[in-house]
Amino acid sequence: MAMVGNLSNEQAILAYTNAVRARTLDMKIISAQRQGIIGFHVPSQGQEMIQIAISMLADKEDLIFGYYRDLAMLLQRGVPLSLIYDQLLSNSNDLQKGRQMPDHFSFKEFNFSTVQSPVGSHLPLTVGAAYSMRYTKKKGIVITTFGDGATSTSDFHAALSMASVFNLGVLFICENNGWAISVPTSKQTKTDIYKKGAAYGIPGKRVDGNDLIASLAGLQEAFDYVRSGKGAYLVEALTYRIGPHSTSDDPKKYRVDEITDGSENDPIRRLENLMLKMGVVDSASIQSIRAQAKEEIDKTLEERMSIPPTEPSSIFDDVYEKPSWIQEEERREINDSD
Amino acid sequence: MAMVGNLSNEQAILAYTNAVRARTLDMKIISAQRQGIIGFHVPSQGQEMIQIAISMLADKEDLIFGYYRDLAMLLQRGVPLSLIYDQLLSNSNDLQKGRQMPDHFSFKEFNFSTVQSPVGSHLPLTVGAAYSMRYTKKKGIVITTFGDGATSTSDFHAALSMASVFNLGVLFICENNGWAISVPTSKQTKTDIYKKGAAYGIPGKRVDGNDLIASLAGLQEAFDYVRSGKGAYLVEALTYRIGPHSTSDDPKKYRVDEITDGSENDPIRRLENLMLKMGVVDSASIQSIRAQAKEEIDKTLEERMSIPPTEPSSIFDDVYEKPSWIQEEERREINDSD
Amino acid sequence: MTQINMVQSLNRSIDQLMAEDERIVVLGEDVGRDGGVFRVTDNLLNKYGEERVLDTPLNELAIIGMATGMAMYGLKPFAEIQFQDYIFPAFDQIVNNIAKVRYRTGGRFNVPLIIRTPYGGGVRGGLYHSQSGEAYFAHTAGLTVVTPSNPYDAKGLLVSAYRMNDPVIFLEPKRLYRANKKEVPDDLFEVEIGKAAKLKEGDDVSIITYGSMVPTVMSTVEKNGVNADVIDLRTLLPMDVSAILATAKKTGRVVIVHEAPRTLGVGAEISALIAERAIDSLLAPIVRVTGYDIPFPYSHEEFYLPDEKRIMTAINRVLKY
Amino acid sequence: MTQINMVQSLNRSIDQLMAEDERIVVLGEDVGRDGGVFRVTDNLLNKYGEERVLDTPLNELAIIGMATGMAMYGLKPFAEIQFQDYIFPAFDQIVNNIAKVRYRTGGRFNVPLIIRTPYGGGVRGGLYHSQSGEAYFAHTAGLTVVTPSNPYDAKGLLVSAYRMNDPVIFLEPKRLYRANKKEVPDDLFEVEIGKAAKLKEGDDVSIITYGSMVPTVMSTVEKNGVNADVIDLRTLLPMDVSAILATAKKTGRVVIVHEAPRTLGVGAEISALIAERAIDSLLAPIVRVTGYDIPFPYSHEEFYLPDEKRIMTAINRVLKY
Ligand SMILES: Cc1ncc(C[n+]2csc(CCOP(=O)(O)OP(=O)(O)O)c2C)c(N)n1
Ligand SMILES: Cc1ncc(C[n+]2csc(CCOP(=O)(O)OP(=O)(O)O)c2C)c(N)n1
Ligand SMILES: [Mg+2]
Ligand SMILES: [Mg+2]
Repeated sequence: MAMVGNLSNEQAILAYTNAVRARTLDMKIISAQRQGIIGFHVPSQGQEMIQIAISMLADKEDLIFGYYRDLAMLLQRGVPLSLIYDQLLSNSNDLQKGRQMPDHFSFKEFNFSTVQSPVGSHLPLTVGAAYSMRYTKKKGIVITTFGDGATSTSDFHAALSMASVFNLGVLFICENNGWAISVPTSKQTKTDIYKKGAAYGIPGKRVDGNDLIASLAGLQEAFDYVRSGKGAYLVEALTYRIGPHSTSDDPKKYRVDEITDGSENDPIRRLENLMLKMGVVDSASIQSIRAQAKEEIDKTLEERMSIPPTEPSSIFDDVYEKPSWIQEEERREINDSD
Repeated sequence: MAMVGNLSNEQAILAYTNAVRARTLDMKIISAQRQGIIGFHVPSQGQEMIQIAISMLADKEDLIFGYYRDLAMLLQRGVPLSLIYDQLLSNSNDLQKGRQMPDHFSFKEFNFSTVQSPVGSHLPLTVGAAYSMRYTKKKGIVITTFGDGATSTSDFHAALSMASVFNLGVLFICENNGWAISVPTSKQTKTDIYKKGAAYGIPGKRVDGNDLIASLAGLQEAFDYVRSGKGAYLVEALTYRIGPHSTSDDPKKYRVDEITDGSENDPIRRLENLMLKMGVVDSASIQSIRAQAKEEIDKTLEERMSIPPTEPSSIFDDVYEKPSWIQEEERREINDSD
Repeated sequence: MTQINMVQSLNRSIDQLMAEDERIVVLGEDVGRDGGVFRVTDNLLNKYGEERVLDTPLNELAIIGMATGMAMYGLKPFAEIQFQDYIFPAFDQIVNNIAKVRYRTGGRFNVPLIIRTPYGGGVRGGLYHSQSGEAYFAHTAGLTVVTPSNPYDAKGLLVSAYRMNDPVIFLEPKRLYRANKKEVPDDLFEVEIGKAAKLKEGDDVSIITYGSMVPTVMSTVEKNGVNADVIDLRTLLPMDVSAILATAKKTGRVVIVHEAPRTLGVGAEISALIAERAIDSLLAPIVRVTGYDIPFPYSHEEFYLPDEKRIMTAINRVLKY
Repeated sequence: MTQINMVQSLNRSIDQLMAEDERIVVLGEDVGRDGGVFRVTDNLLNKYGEERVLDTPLNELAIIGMATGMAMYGLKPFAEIQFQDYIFPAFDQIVNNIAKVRYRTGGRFNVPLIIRTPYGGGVRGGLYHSQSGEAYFAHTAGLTVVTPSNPYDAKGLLVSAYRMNDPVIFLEPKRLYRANKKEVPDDLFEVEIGKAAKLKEGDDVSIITYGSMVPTVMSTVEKNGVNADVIDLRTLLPMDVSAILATAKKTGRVVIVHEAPRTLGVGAEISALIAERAIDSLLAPIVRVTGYDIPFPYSHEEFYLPDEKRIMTAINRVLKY
């Protein structure tokens, strides 16, 4: 039986479960950060629904260029919690060998590209990837996410311009969470973000990114458009950053919170209420989903914390395929000093 | 008596005269370039009408950030031919001391800022200048011109974004001449250039830049809008680059000319025909305007050619207000080697 | 006169200058309400209003380009780039406009602009919050590049930068923002641009450094009782060649310390100046102790950053040579 | 085997490689119909079609960013930047993405991309068509930087760059594009990246140079009968330190010649490497003959560019020392 539209009960429960897992994980990371176990974090709280909707609609072969705040998207896409922790802890099991700050993920096997810090700078890469996929006749489209602040960058302009001129299948999704650190969207731009495609002949649409059902419905149209080969599409998902910008940020300096964790307008709470109303779940199963999430998240961190860090001398690897004499010489300096 | 609308006969004749002067000058520069008298040239042929219209509507206190192809605009604004030649010849009378390639003008006294080669890179400066004018309560608006190619640059995006967010009085005018060297506008962008303001909430308008009357009428609206303090405005003036991109370019590699010098669709010829039809001029006065232009342009070049070049050691000036020890030392090297 | 840290010193200096000179506007990401992510512009918005303290959209090219236009037309902008790692989107404006406007207009226009930006590692910021890119700027004629190593110089250099009529890249070693306090006079005073500081007189070896590495160098020589001449360059373009040559000639043994990667780091120019002008005084190789030629790693940054041990190894090497 | 100039050599090499490897796509401004403003990509559009030869909009960030995405996902892009002076809008992509993708992903992604761009003066191009920006790239770990000085090396280095799985900045000295012809084998061959060429054996002085200055250095030593060791670096990152040290140790007198400004130009690193590793062999100061520390002027570029006279003055200075 479908909960709403095409959404089956199982799908809804899975989405809800992953949203809860993401929220619980996020909280856990923040407390681990406070204890010095994890170095830094960019919370994803509040943005779970649009992220989960994206993962629900994306095929395996679709290539996702996410950004640093896409935790829920990764969980829904099936990335194991352990791998996520390994990156956050930058231990020796981290696929990226501890090279990046927490939340800068890359999961090649899940067709999730690579996150970097400079805002927007992944966007021009998406059009190149889309070009490559078309050229090599690979299945799938390219999907990319970014914040409202990112729409001001030159990279955003460059990417939309190229996608349009070369008619590339890139689905641009702005997670407009209202803020770029302390700068509200109203100071970032004087126009609606979904209308920015007009400068390139790229159609756009706004969706309520805090509502799973609305996100799915709105995104479906965008996915269909891009999949049909018509070209790029720009979605603006209205959402809200519940937490601080990062663990280094103090939002009290610049705003009054509009949505808080667990409040009636919290997107997870909204889905929960809907599911309860529709009788898809009862409060016991909600309790159990939450408890299971907590247990998994606590236990897995415990477990991953025992994995040792990388070797210091590994910092000289991967600058090039083969280190030059410079890296080799510098590596010897570290080794000699041991 | 007005020729058309508000345009008096005198104004029309002056505009025509300056268009003819610009065209004649352009031809002269090309032949001087072939003879090695002038190093390089970016012809303005075909784009005279929109440029002249801009200068007719711009007040003295309006600040113009032009680009490298705005010869007719400068003549109409009243810049003396001699100063223009001095720059083209980079002689010791050149206000910029021979530092830039030909056509990279700066005429502070005429509120014409400074032209540089990197396409579009003047655009972000215009919003800063507009900010400064508002802040210091100076009269006037900022007007800037650029090519169709420039609308793809990151600088264009940055400038429109800032102009919009800070509500700055910048009139952006794209001289869409159909080509960016060998790349036709259709490959530059899939949308109409005047619509690109939509991404920033900046209104836009297309004008026939090859028709003086249409240019004036279209521009008037844009000037009024910006002067009223409502913010920025984007005009796309459709025009055509009659000549090659530059004296180093061979357009036969990539296009068939659509308008040629003196053809029926040549913008100067169009104005001439209109003025003849309206009885504003007769063919004798046309002849005399042309002859006078030719004489002035030939004579002035002759005259300016006798001005000596700058001193070689002057290349060390103006890197800083006061040269550092590095420039002083390097200057001595040149001086010692004399 | 109070004991303050570098953030406080910069904040007060900007405040003081803004109070004196209406032409000063501050612009950048989060410089207003938030007071800058490091709080260098704290409270300026309250004091001077939105016309003078501009929270900008997220585009460094736009910030620097707009600031350039402001500077050319009568204002004195203090632009902030949130991390030096994020200045590169504006690199074209910096290299092709800012550094060349005075030159290309024959001196008829100039760009009296200060670009402030925190740089360097030591805050566990990984590849994109730790870079030391000073060499990119110091190679660019037309720019002036300074970096203070303490709260006093921070004020003095900022005041000097403010009084220049040319663009200044003002690099703030973020690791030292709150690392120590120093007495800083309340009045405005200058630290001369282009002039190095002699932090310690010594005869056996010269250590030339700047910015973020200064405290590490000082603690190394103090703890180990090294009889060293220690130079804090303070200005990286133009470098104080007299101070560099004088110390090289005095001791004949030179160690250069900086955090940026070695290859074509600022140390290369220091070394080349000495090899060109004081070769006969040298008693030992000129040794560079620097960051490695790799992107700045998130893990093991303590290995990346020159520390007392690496500096001491280099000192011993030239002393024993 | 035919006598061809550098433009022809590059054009044929790209053509040959494209014929062999479908992953290669060429992109840039005017590279298609126009064949590039210097004609390096002439006729490739006709031969390989619009899917493989892309005339792009005017945005260098877009060109390089798109090429990076192509390279990460299976293609082998040859991106052209029309003049090196115009590469700076893409500098963030180059420094923060291209140079760091392999590193930041622990080697799981790489960027096998070639960025070709003409550089240097001598064509009366003024500030914006003459820059020699190699030091900006050579300071950036993760990049490989090469520059050929003749048609033969142009092909060999391009083939080697093509076979690398990492990004290469391929700097083409535009002044030498058509300056001379050389026999270039028709088959594909490599010139090893990281290895300098010894152009002339000699005992009295070492001249280390590269790219655009090589012919000027050669004519200087030939005309003046200088008994010089002449090194053409060919690769600027990583530099051939063995070749540099070997020649310095052999002659004890080193002159470095390049066209870029002196301060923190590539010569600074060459000098620093010698001062660090071969100091005892030096019989004279290490002298740099370079472009000046000013924006590249339109007038008087003949004074700006190192010429035979300036090079000879430096040679005489170290010989007489
Ligand atoms: C090019 C660049 N400039 C500045 C920063 C510093 N910074 C990090 S996140 C951020 C705000 C981003 O806002 P937005 O794009 O809306 O994403 P959000 O963090 O809200 O999800 C800023 C300014 C950066 N990372 N990159
Ligand atoms: C940033 C930059 N990239 C490339 C160039 C080389 N270039 C000079 S003019 C030009 C085309 C400009 O076209 P458009 O903006 O339409 O102006 P037009 O020349 O047609 O008037 C190009 C690519 C440049 N000057 N600057
Ligand atoms: Mg946001
Ligand atoms: Mg054009």
